[in-house]
Amino acid sequence: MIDFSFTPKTLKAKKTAREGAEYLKSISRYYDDHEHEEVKPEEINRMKEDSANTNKIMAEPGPNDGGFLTMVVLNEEQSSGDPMLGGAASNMGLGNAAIGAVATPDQKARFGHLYCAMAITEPGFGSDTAAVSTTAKLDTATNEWILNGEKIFVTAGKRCEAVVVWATVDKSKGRAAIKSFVVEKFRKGITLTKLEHKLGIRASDTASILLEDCRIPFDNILGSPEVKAAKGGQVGAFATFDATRPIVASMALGVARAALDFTKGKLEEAGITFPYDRGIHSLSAVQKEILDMEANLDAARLLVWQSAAMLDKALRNSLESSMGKSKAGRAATLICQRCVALLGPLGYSRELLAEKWMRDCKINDIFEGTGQIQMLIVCRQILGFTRDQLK
Amino acid sequence: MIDFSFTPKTLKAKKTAREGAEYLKSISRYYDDHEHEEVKPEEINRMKEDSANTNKIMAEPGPNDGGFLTMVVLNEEQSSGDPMLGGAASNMGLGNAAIGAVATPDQKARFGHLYCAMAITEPGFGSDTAAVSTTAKLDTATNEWILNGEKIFVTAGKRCEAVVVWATVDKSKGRAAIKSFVVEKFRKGITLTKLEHKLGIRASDTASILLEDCRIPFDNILGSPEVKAAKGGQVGAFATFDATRPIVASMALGVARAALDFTKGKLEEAGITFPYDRGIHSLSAVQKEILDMEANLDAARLLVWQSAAMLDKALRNSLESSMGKSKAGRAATLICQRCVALLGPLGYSRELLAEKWMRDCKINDIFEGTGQIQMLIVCRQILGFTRDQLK
Amino acid sequence: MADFTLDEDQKQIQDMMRKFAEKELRPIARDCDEEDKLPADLLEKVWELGFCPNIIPEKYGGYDMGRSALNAAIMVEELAWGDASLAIGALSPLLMAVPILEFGTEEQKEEWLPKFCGEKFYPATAALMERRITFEPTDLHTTVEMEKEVMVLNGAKCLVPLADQAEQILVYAATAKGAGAAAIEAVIVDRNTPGVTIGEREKNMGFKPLPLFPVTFKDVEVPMTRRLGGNKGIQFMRLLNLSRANLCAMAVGVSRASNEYAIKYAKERFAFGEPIASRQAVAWMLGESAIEVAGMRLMVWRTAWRLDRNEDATRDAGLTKMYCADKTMLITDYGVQVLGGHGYIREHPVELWFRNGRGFDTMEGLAIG
Amino acid sequence: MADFTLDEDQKQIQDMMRKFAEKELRPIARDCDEEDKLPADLLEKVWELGFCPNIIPEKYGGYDMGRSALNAAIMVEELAWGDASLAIGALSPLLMAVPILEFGTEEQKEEWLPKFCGEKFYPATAALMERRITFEPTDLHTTVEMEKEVMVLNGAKCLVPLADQAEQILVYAATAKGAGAAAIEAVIVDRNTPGVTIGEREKNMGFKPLPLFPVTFKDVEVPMTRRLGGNKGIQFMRLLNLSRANLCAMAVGVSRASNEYAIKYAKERFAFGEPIASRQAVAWMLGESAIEVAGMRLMVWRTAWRLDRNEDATRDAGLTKMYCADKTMLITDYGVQVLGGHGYIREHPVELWFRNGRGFDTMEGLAIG
Repeated sequence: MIDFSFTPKTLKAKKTAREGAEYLKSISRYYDDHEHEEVKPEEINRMKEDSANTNKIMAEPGPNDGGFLTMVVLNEEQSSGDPMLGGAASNMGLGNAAIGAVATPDQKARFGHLYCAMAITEPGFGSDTAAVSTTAKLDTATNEWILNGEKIFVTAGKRCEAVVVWATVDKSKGRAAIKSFVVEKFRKGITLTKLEHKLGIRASDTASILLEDCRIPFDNILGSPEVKAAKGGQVGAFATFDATRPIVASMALGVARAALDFTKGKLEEAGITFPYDRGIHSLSAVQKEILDMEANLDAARLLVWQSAAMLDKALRNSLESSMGKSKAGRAATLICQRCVALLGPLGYSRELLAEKWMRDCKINDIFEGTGQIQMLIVCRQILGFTRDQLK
Repeated sequence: MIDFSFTPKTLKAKKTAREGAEYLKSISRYYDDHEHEEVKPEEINRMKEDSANTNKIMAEPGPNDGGFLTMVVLNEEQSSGDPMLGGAASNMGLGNAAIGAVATPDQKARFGHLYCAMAITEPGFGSDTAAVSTTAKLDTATNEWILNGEKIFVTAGKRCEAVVVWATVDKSKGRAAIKSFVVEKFRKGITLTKLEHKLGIRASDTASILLEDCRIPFDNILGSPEVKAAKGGQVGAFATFDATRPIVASMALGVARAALDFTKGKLEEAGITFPYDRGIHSLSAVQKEILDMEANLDAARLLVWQSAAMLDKALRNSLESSMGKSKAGRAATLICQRCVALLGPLGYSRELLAEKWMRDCKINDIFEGTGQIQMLIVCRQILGFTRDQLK
Repeated sequence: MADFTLDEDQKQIQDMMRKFAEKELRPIARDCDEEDKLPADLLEKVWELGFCPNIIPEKYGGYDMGRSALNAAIMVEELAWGDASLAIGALSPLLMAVPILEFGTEEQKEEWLPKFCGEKFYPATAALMERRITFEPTDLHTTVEMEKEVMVLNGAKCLVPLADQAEQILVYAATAKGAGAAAIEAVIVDRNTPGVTIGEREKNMGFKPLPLFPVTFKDVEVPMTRRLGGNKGIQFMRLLNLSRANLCAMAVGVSRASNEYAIKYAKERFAFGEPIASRQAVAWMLGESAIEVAGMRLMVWRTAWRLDRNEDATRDAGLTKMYCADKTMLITDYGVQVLGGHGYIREHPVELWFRNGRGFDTMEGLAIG
Repeated sequence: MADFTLDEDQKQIQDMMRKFAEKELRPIARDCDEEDKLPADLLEKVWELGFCPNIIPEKYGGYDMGRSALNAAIMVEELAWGDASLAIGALSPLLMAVPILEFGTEEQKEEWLPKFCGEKFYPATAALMERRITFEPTDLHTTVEMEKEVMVLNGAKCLVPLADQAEQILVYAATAKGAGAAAIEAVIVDRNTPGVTIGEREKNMGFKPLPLFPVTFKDVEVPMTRRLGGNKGIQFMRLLNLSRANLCAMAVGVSRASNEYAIKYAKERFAFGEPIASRQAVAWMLGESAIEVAGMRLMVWRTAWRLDRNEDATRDAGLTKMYCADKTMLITDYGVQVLGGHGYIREHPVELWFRNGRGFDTMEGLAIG
């Protein structure tokens, strides 16, 4: 039954997360200015506390709203403080979302406490995720996988404790042979080779990782090692996208909301109000723009929530998660850009956070599948087209 | 040398054309309500007079701004009255622009006084103009072309005196074999088979035409009968697009300007002004929208003018004419839609013309190459890509 | 607990309305548009679906099946998918019935509600819109004086559905100009009251089958008993929000109709040796439209859900209205664009949805549920 | 007679500036951005191009080669294509020289113009912007009192280029708040005048190499001889329009840089077995950008052309400013988007143009020509 209200527990956790976000906000400029600097231990501790408080609330008795939906709601709050800093403390990387979606109970127990990054992209490809050339070979003698290859753009690749690596077990078999493997950082043969200097999200490192005869136990593969042909749903590692996309989309929502709220606040200081009962002929240009942005963000948020709620109900959400990611990524990007413009000199200044949110937010149009890739997925599904029919 | 001013003659003709446009405006509602009705002879006469006056001005001694540019400027004026009615009187259809661009002096003398329509599309294709299946066979015995095929969406196909028909002289040779032929309406074998009921531009008929063993003299072919491989420029009949696109783009400009001016006028009656020295924080939502639309229309107009001026200098303008058509078609479409919205009940009412302009204007996004086809042409050229590299 | 899925009852009414729209509305939509007609037998067919009696309590002669803005939104999306003009026309009695259910005094309910429970279509309507460029529903120029023993109405309304045949018109008027929503009253006016003039049927770009009329009020005297809500009056914003939710649901229906049709066409139409949908530029228009239809629907549902909980829905309704108006224009424009030249001719329905689509920005108060 | 082509002279200066930008600006742009530095030797190199003396009459020591807003626009598009921050910094002396040429009294011209004709970079600047969200160039809060024998300046400016080293700052101030452009004066202020405080260098998202400072004025007394234009004062709108044309030309340069780079990248980068430019969704971003660059340029040229004819260019300049600000953001956003993840890292210049691109909406009065 249609219900847009959250359980008291979620609302309480959300409030706590929002308070924690204010703390993140207070330190987020520093780590933007100091790219690649380790977060100070006392700050990590404070964040871990906030995170633990939220978890405690969610563990209280009473009904829940579903794990993925809750994660999405809380991640938006956290991201409104800083889209990246929180992850360092909550030990939640994109790899964790993938593990949450497809790992066995045993694997969840082994890896759930690790901060897991996600390694997909390689120097030779970006959006064409089927072009993975990193290999995973099974050494039947030791029952270990041997990984070889190079990964780039690994978000939190330095800070994480393990990396979920996409590799092919059989290059001749295409997408179905691409599997994801949990590679703990202590394994031999995994090396950090480069840290990127980025436009934004500087509080998080973006690393290149080299895998040279890196051996991991057989059980570190996520999902089945079998190479099956696709029938309908996502195959192999690709299924994890359905779980990670709502998460990254919620990051977009959080950053855009921060920018929009900040802009509204500054405008309110200048005496401007935002009436919801008026039409275009009674609004100033700035009022109209703010309301348009609010509506756009609402539409995006509802789509993202829906896609996460479907995951909780174990409904196939490939269409909806791409719709949400595509809409949220673009809407958030544009909202942050407009907020900087509306704020004038205050928007452009590095003394405030609006310009940082604009830089940070742009990543949402790009990573975990660009807006274009999301649209491709949406279009194929509404058309019932194969990859060959719509390239 | 960069100069945005027009010669006194052009300005005088423009003023005359604008006055004529007011007359067109006064009768344009009637022919929207009475689709397929013949324009009354006295109205035709009045329009012909206006047209003659403009021509008289242009024939006066003194410098000119170039034939195509002038045509574009005057067509915008005329279209601001009605995008289609004027053509009936001025005897200027798209076929005339094609003739103007590629015909021999002899052909110009023979066909220049005829009101010429353009017949490209067939039931089997729309944008894929290379798929022309109408054939032209040379009967060497009589030195006549024999045309066979069916054409649809022929603007003014009923009202015109001749049709410029695209046909292939050799299906196996692709685009280079597609030629255009002037088929006068008195020829045997050309039949009007259908008149379309349309969303807008109802003052003009849109006809289907059947060609059954229709014989025309050899000299009715425009351009060379030779089938040459492409080298750089447009081949065969396609070259005429470079001339027709600025013309249809100027129609878009005229309709959008009419809608914008009308909307501004109504807003001014309500006490609203349009200051050009203000930023977003000092403007109302409606003011800002109007100024944005004005800027957008200006950008489009300048692109269209540039593409026409290049034709006059015999510079290759395929890129610029598609840029102008694409930009003007879309900008005009959106402007008319927004004007209807801003006008509220006045915009939606069939007692005024704003809603008609919105319906009329939509054709500019579609005919003579949709916005998508224009963008394809633009992209291929800026990328230096062939048809195969960017489909 | 958050949930974005319909329950079984909702799926059933959705399905029922979809079938009705497919069978009764779609087949006649084009002819009705060309001929500006709203067939009388269609009014009766929709009447038989029981929109009015279903939401009216038994004591007034209804079936008392509960009233829900959300369910109404689900239903009218389907009907508008069939044809928005026909839907608005056939549902116009709700324009009076719903406000009475919301705010009527017991006496008013007893007097009026049984009329909406009969076997035949009961013609009633409401008048909100006024013909000026800067019109705002919260700033009405039609006034009602209430100082005397009778109320006196003055002003001019436009876009009043079925005003020619309505027994009563629920007229929205302000006790003071410029005093906003709080000063707006709703007055039940018999069509034949002296001073009420129904003008000539309006002609509009879209919603052509829908008979819309200008109505003027010159010193129209109405007994105080016709003030909706008695001394308490109404909460105008709630009625406006209910109307916005309902009209936006129709906008979703129109948008979805256009998007579905364009998807089908783009798969079947070939150019350059492939379906045109195989080109990203075409596919993108379809994809963007599909995303927006989904987003609009969730916004409408949330607004309606909030109204059903009796929460203040002004923010949701206001944003949803703005958003749906814009996106509906975009989506129906894309519908025409995907069909190209074929979209421009009146053999395909996309141009009809394009014309109707633009109306949602302008028209307020023409539907409620 | 209408003509949209450059003449030979214009082609030559365009070519010269393009080469200069390619050789002197592009190679150092990234380092200067990372390190927030405007190299002193670059200031001298640009100085040697003679921007100042070329436009100054011989009697004040210049080469008297004529002054043209259009030619300036053609040149700064190229320089900004190289790097906008470096261009703005190096051209900052024009911020004082041009207004003096436009409105200075004979005495003022004699006093100041020779300084701009020396062999070494003469540091001078202007102060227009003020740090508030609702800032409008025609509504300044910095005031100048002119009732006494000296002028008294009060207020706070921001985003003043090279204020730390400028000998003089041309300060724009209003004789009365809220009185619009007509009440705006330009006052030549020595940097070291008591009451003038240069704050700490500002940090901004973009234009990082450009040293920008807040400057406050507290009861700053300036002799009446420093009132630009003497008793006649200035026509502020003309100076603002000249500035808008010049800055928008730079916006065109930045947009073109990003578009060119993205086109090249998209042809070379392969995905799914083809260059990514072979996908319509990617190609469309490039095509739309190319169209807008061409449109923006024509708008800038027309504004500058009108200014050169001494016509009122407020409409053209205002529309061009709004349009270029929006489109520059869009185009530089597309530049990053086309490169995807690679666009997001600071090895490619598109992210730099993206950051600079957003600045054109905010910054007014930072360049003139």
